[in-house]
Amino acid sequence: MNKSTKIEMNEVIGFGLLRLAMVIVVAILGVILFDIVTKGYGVISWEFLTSAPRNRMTEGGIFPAIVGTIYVTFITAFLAIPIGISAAIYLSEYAKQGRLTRIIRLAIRNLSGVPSIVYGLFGVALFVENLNFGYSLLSAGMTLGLMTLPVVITASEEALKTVPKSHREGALALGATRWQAIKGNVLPSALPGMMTGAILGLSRAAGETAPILFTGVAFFLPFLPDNVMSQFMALPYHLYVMSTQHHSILQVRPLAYGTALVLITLVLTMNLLAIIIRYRFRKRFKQV
Amino acid sequence: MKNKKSNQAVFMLRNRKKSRLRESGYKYFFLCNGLLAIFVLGGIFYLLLTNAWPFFKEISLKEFILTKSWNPTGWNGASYGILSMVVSTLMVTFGAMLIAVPLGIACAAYLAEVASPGFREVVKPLIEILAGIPSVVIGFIGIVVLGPLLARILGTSHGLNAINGSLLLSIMSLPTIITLSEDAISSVPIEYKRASLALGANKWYTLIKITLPAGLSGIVAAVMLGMGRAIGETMTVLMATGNAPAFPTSFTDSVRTITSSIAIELGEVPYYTTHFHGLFAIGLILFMMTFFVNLVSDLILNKYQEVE
Amino acid sequence: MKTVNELQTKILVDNLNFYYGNFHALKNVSLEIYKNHVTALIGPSGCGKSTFLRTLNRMNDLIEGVRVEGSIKIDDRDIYVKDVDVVDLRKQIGMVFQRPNPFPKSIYDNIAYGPRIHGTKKRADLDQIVEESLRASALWDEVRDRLHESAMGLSGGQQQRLCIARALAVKPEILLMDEPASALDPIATGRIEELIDILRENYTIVIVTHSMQQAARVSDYTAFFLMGEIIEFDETGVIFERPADQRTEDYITGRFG
Amino acid sequence: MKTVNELQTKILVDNLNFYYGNFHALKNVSLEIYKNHVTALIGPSGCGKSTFLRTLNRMNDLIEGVRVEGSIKIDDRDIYVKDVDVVDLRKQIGMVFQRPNPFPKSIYDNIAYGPRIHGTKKRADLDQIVEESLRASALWDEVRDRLHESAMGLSGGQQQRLCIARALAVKPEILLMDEPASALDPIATGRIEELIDILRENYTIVIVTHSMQQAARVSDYTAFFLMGEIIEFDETGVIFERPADQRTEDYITGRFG
Amino acid sequence: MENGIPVNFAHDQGGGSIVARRSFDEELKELKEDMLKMGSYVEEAIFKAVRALAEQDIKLAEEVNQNDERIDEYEVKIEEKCIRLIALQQPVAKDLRTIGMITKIITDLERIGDNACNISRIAQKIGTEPLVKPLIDIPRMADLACLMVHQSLNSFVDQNVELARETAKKDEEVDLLNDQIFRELLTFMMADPSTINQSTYLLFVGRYLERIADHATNVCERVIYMATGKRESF
Amino acid sequence: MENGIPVNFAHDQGGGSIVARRSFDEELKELKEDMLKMGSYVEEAIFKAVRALAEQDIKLAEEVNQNDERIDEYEVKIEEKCIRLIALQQPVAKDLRTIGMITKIITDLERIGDNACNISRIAQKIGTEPLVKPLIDIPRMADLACLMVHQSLNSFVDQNVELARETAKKDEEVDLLNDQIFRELLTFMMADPSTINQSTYLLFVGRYLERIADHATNVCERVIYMATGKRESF
Amino acid sequence: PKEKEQGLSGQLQIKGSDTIVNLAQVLAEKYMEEKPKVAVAVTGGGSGTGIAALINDAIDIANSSREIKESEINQAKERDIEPVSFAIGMDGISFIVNENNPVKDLTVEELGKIYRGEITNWKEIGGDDREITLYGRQSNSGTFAFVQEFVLLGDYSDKMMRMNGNAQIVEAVKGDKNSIGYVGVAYVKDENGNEIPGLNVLAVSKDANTQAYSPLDTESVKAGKYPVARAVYQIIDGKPEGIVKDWLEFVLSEEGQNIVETEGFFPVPSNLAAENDENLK
Ligand SMILES: Nc1ncnc2c1ncn2[C@@H]1O[C@H](COP(=O)(O)OP(=O)(O)OP(=O)(O)O)[C@@H](O)[C@H]1O
Ligand SMILES: Nc1ncnc2c1ncn2[C@@H]1O[C@H](COP(=O)(O)OP(=O)(O)OP(=O)(O)O)[C@@H](O)[C@H]1O
Ligand SMILES: [Mg+2]
Ligand SMILES: [Mg+2]
Ligand SMILES: O=P([O-])([O-])[O-]
Repeated sequence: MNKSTKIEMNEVIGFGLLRLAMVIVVAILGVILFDIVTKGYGVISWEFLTSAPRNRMTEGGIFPAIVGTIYVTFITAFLAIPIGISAAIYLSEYAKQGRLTRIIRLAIRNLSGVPSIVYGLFGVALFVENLNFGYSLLSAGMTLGLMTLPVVITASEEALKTVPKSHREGALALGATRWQAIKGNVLPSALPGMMTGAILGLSRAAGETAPILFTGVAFFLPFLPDNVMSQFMALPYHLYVMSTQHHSILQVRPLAYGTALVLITLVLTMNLLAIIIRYRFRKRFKQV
Repeated sequence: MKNKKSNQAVFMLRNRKKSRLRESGYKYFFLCNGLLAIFVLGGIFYLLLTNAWPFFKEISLKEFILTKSWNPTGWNGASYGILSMVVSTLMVTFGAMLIAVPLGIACAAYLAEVASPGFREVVKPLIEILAGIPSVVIGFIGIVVLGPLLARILGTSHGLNAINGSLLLSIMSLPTIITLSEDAISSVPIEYKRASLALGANKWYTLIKITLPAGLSGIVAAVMLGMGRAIGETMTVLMATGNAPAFPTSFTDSVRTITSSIAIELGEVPYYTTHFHGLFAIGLILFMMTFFVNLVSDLILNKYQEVE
Repeated sequence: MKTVNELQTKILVDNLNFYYGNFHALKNVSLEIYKNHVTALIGPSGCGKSTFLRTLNRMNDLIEGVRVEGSIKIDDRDIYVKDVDVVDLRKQIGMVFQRPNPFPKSIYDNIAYGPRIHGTKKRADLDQIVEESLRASALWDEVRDRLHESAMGLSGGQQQRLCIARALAVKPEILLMDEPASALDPIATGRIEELIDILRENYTIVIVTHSMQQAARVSDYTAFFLMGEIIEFDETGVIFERPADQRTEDYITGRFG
Repeated sequence: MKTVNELQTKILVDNLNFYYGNFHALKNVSLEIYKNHVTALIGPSGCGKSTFLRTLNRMNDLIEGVRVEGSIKIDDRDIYVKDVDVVDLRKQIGMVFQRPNPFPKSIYDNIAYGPRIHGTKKRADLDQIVEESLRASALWDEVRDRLHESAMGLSGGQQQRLCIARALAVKPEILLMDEPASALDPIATGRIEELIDILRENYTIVIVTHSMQQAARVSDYTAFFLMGEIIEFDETGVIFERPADQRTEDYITGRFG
Repeated sequence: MENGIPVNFAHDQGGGSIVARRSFDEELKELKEDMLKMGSYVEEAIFKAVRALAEQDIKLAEEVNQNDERIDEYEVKIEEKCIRLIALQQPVAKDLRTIGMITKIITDLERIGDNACNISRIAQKIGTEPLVKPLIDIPRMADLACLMVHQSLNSFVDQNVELARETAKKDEEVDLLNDQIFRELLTFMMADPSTINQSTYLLFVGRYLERIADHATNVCERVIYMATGKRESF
Repeated sequence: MENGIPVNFAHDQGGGSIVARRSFDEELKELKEDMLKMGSYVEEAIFKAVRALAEQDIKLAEEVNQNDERIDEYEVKIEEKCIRLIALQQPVAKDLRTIGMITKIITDLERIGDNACNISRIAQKIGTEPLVKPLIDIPRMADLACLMVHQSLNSFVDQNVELARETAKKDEEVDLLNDQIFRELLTFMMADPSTINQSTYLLFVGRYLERIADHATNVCERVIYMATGKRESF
Repeated sequence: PKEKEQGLSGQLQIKGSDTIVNLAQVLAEKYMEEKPKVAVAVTGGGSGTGIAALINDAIDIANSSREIKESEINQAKERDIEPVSFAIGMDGISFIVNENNPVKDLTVEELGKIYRGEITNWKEIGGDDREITLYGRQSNSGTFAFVQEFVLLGDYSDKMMRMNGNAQIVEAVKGDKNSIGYVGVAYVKDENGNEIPGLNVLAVSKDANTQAYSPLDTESVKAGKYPVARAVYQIIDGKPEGIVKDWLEFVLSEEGQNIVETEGFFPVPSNLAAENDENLK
């Protein structure tokens, strides 16, 4: 009996520690969100969201930054999603076990681990310089696109993998060609999963600063970018500027908080969307 | 019957070259997209290397690696040594891991083993939210909240130092560690746990002796990936570590990591100067460091999947 | 077991060798499969039953590094010569898998899938095919009122019959079944077996099974595989009661190894 | 089937009711389980067999929102009163699961796990327990030379016997088995059944099975569950050949539903 | 049909779903039918054998002999079917008892057939040699035995315990008749030793018929046991 | 042992692993043993019945009658075991044939037992009434029949086709003896009608012994069929 | 004719000095009010960044808080870029300490020693016994370069924290009792030209023998008495034309120079103004 009470004690203490860890993490998140929301909330207004910064950026809003972020995310999406999904289809549906496939996979996994600043370097070297896109939406979007690519590929492949092999075999055994089997039986089931991954990747891209730092983002633009070769403002960079470089940081700190709130709202909305899609997707598969 | 005969073995008679051609067309299209990944990685490596090459023609590798100070605008001539920033990077990362690993694994274990399904359903998305918070925001918090707080706690005059960086990086890498470890722990077959419980072991014992060891390789891989993320993180450290290029001697020192050095200096350099190429050289070092970490975690994960 | 006056050879396998890379999975397999009969393939796990089955509709083509030697003739035509259209071949040879694998579509769409990819577009035609196939697989009455509900909502046994219906919908002449009932409970298994009994009148059926009892219940002929070779091929009754080869005897009486 | 002169009651279940939340999973179940006999639980899927089995070692405690009413007495002691030590209870009652679930450790460590957590630390003692358990589960000769290799390298049947050995290592009096052979091939199943036959001499065994044949092969007594109730409990021979209840008859003859 | 899915719709006509174990039930039914068929052959054999004896119809007797082979074959066939069915379908409970019963009943039937055959052999042995007396009791016994065989099988098929009891009770009557025949023939033999040969034969006939009735009684007893679980002795 | 794992090590002594289907093989062996036991009872019954007849030992005859029940029970028991074994273990091929054979052999044995019993009943009926002649051929026949029964079973157990053939051939001998007895008794009866009663009984005895030999022959034929797949007729 | 009224249209990319990024932005806001069809993009990053971008031909105008270096001119020429500098105002680099720091003035030499890391404690220069924390800018900063060139004459201590902008230094110094930092004068003044609370702006003297002046003292700066004053520039490629010219004219106009002054800087001194006029033609 003694012994078993001892065992119980270690259970109580151990689980207590685990619970504590959980509390800490949730608290961290809570503190961050609380801080940003409470301090940023007051700033948010229609004007803040829809007008350009004024008066040394101490007044006005962050409209160009919001739009810039959305634009650059779109370019990212245009690059990363089709290529990412196609590559995932190759890997999951066509690739044969072999050195090439192994190398591709290795490349993808390593790409996803490459630091964002290195993508920035790469973007400078490739898009800004070699391809002469200059400081532009295009350079920044492409850089982010490449950074997002491995996320989209991995998530899409994961989604493709959840489609049972039997769906493919079933179709092939009925005399479907491979593409017919993929198009008709694999993609529809995998699409929500792919979307989830893509959105998560994009949300990460939308929040990134380092890769756009040298590829196209501007400190202050009173106008919206009108083509892909324009510079642009972006929320994360704006926040960076507002919190480190502005003339009077304290004065614009509320605006910085407001920007942070808008940024995380944007990013978290995308996350939430992804989570919802995934949830419904899972539920559908659970029925199976 | 005759009719039937003529129907037989139709597969012989038709020869759908066209459709076959189309099929292989699809295949090669997708292949090209797959190959792109190699090109991008290769491209990154290639561009880093070619842009770093002129630098190495001027600065010897030995000098590059063993010199402490990185001062391209030095009064008495430039010095290009990455030792301080590499050590700073490792220090901040190590500090981050020191916090994030126990915390992350504990949370993962809690989520996987203790938490009620309802709690889990709520908290897992929350963790993903944490992962989704952009690094500038974390850096911002580091400046405005954590820095002053640390200064007060540590009694130092300011809070922009390695500890701040470590704490923020641990927050950045926690979601990775938690989610992946949780996956690893959850994917330990429930049968193991049942068996242990049925043998009269309590839940704690089961967790420590059965579940965690069984999920170990997944957890290690999760930690490695979290570490990769910490090493490569830019904005947070740029904003919150103080950026003093001195060789760090303690956690309360301000430090400048590889990533912040690149982020700071890339903007200022005229292109195609030694300094410019030098930045690519440290980019290359960073790339290789993360590449190594990722490779290791990859190997672990692969092995782990094999066992499964 | 039916005694049949006239046996027509539907599939003629001659000296077939199959390799997975260096692994010699089928060794000199020769076999005749008779039209409108059920041929069972039995043998211990890993002996090559599934491999053999998949050589018949060239599903093995999908695996890398495999090699086929020898010939398989269906209706006297070799299916391994160069210009065979595999897609058409597979159309002619239906396949049913171990686990029921309906597509996550409606019951109707599951069955219409095959005809659609092969060019049947008209709704009326499809309707007819769907009904016929479901009737043929003895599922019509159970699902007639829910054709447009998801096939995933069916029970395991119903799903398997749906898969059979799906195979029938492209009007094959041969049905290959790889342990079609192994994932099912005894009652559902019974229904599948009855269905096979009905289908044998119009189709040539090859079925892999792990159970000699099942082979005996449903098949006319049985081939016993061991380590990639056919050890014995005979009428099922003979294999069941007085197999000629001691290894067959040992295997079916459970004294193997 | 052995006719036994004197039946000793090992487990006495009296008017047991079990709820998963609002779902009434076991309804007024009363049953005696006799010492050194094998009692089989049969019944259609979802009828509550596993639930019942898990009430016996309180594994259900791990599920949230469950409720137990009634009493279960093992050796005349109620296991559902407050101060029962669940750990000791589970030690006394070994459990074997449907799928073989050895820990991903060595064979030796698998078996030593239970004794270790219960305080046996000395190597010599552990060695002895490991050998005894492996002998008892008829696995010793097959694994004696590879005790320190991973248990995952064993075949399915061997793994299941290892799980039995693992359960035996903590010296239980009762063995609960939830479909212990359903994941195994017929030959491995046969061995498990033989093992049960040997173990019945020293243990009280309760086994869940889906197959009336298996129940008849291994058990002395059989309880037939239906929708959470015990419809019939009797000697296995009686249930097998002349069940009293029409529902039992319908179920075991496969005419259920 | 050329374009349609070739299929046998027979089982579909009921409109309902296939019932579970359809094929097993069908095979069981077939088995019972075989048994009834065998029963009818056996009845026919008794009837014909006794007629051959009474009408001194050697050809008919010959026919009975030949038909006995058919009965034997039937027994073998049914028994094999039973074993096969048990081995393949693993029947339990009532199904198993039914098949077990059938294996026993056919043994009885076969023995009845043997006895009929024995009678017909005697008819052959007696040949056209004039009968010591016109046969009255023996045909009566034969009719009774036939009836018993028939009814016992019906009681099995219909699971009719009452009928089985009733039938079994007839055995006494048969026994009485046999005793009567025995005594009568003994008297004959004593009175006229030249009839001994034939009388002995007839004695055997009585004995055979009595055995037939015994076997029918066996069947009845089994039916009763199967239905009630109790062994009643008649 | 108090501290050890309670276990029966018996099966472990071989040192090897358990062979597959050990329990089935054991049950099959048990079944064969039961059958041999039944055979030995049957032999005993024949032997005793004939002795009771020859020595006019009514008590012995009574014993045979009583033992017949035991034989009948044995038959029921073995048959049930067979069916059970088939239903539970789903034997195929040789195992199935063996069990099928056993179900048939025990039928033969039971009928042999019945015949022995019939003989003992006759012994009872004759009682102490002096025998018309000392019995010589009948015991000889009985010995022969006994031997045949014994050998037929052995031939089955050992799967010895030669023995089976040899045994089956003895049937002729028995038949000859029976004919001889028949003729002899007929002569007796004709010569002295007062012996008719007893002679008739003895006639039946001959007939019964002949049947016994027939059944033994049946067994042999089956052994041969099982081993060779060919039906030989003796 | 309408077009003429509305004036020019097009884009102007300005990048560089963090010190004057806010000034440039205000100028741009005002300019765009007058020329609504012109879009002016302003980006900070530091003088070096701006000049680099100009050299890389990525922008129209580089802001710089220092003179363009010889080496940069050479690099530019290699790429067919002809840098032309316009001084658009004066800045007094302000050395700041926490408000609680008793130290009020320092010589240039002392500042040099502090920033070279040779003086590490405030007590060495008459303050409390506290270790000095150094705040400075990053190497892309013109201020960084200017201070190095005119104050340090050597390397910065590697203990100096390289902050990302002037404002960040201001914030840091406010919160750090041990600190010293340097920023453009505009960053230590509020709208009304008063010293912002929380910090002390040090008066700086040329050497121990001369008087120390505060950069807040407009007159002395204008008079060239403040030792660490400098001009701030906008640098363009080649002769000014079109929008660039129009922009520069606006900046150097009275209106422009007023803005320069309200933003905390000082107007262009006359000697430099003449140079500007020269270049504008
Ligand atoms: N894709 C493959 N690559 C290499 N070897 C394979 C592959 N598929 C099967 N094999 C091997 O070929 C042999 C035959 O496999 P196959 O699947 O045909 O066996 P099987 O008789 O169907 O067994 P089971 O009853 O377990 O399904 C096995 O030894 C297997 O390991
Ligand atoms: N954790 C649970 N929560 C709610 N309901 C449950 C839970 N576990 C089981 N049930 C329900 O209780 C009933 C009995 O389940 P149980 O697992 O005991 O059935 P079973 O007889 O073992 O079935 P099977 O043969 O499929 O294993 C089922 O209706 C099941 O859905
Ligand atoms: Mg297979
Ligand atoms: Mg269960
Ligand atoms: O930002 P700077 O003015 O110091 O270049």
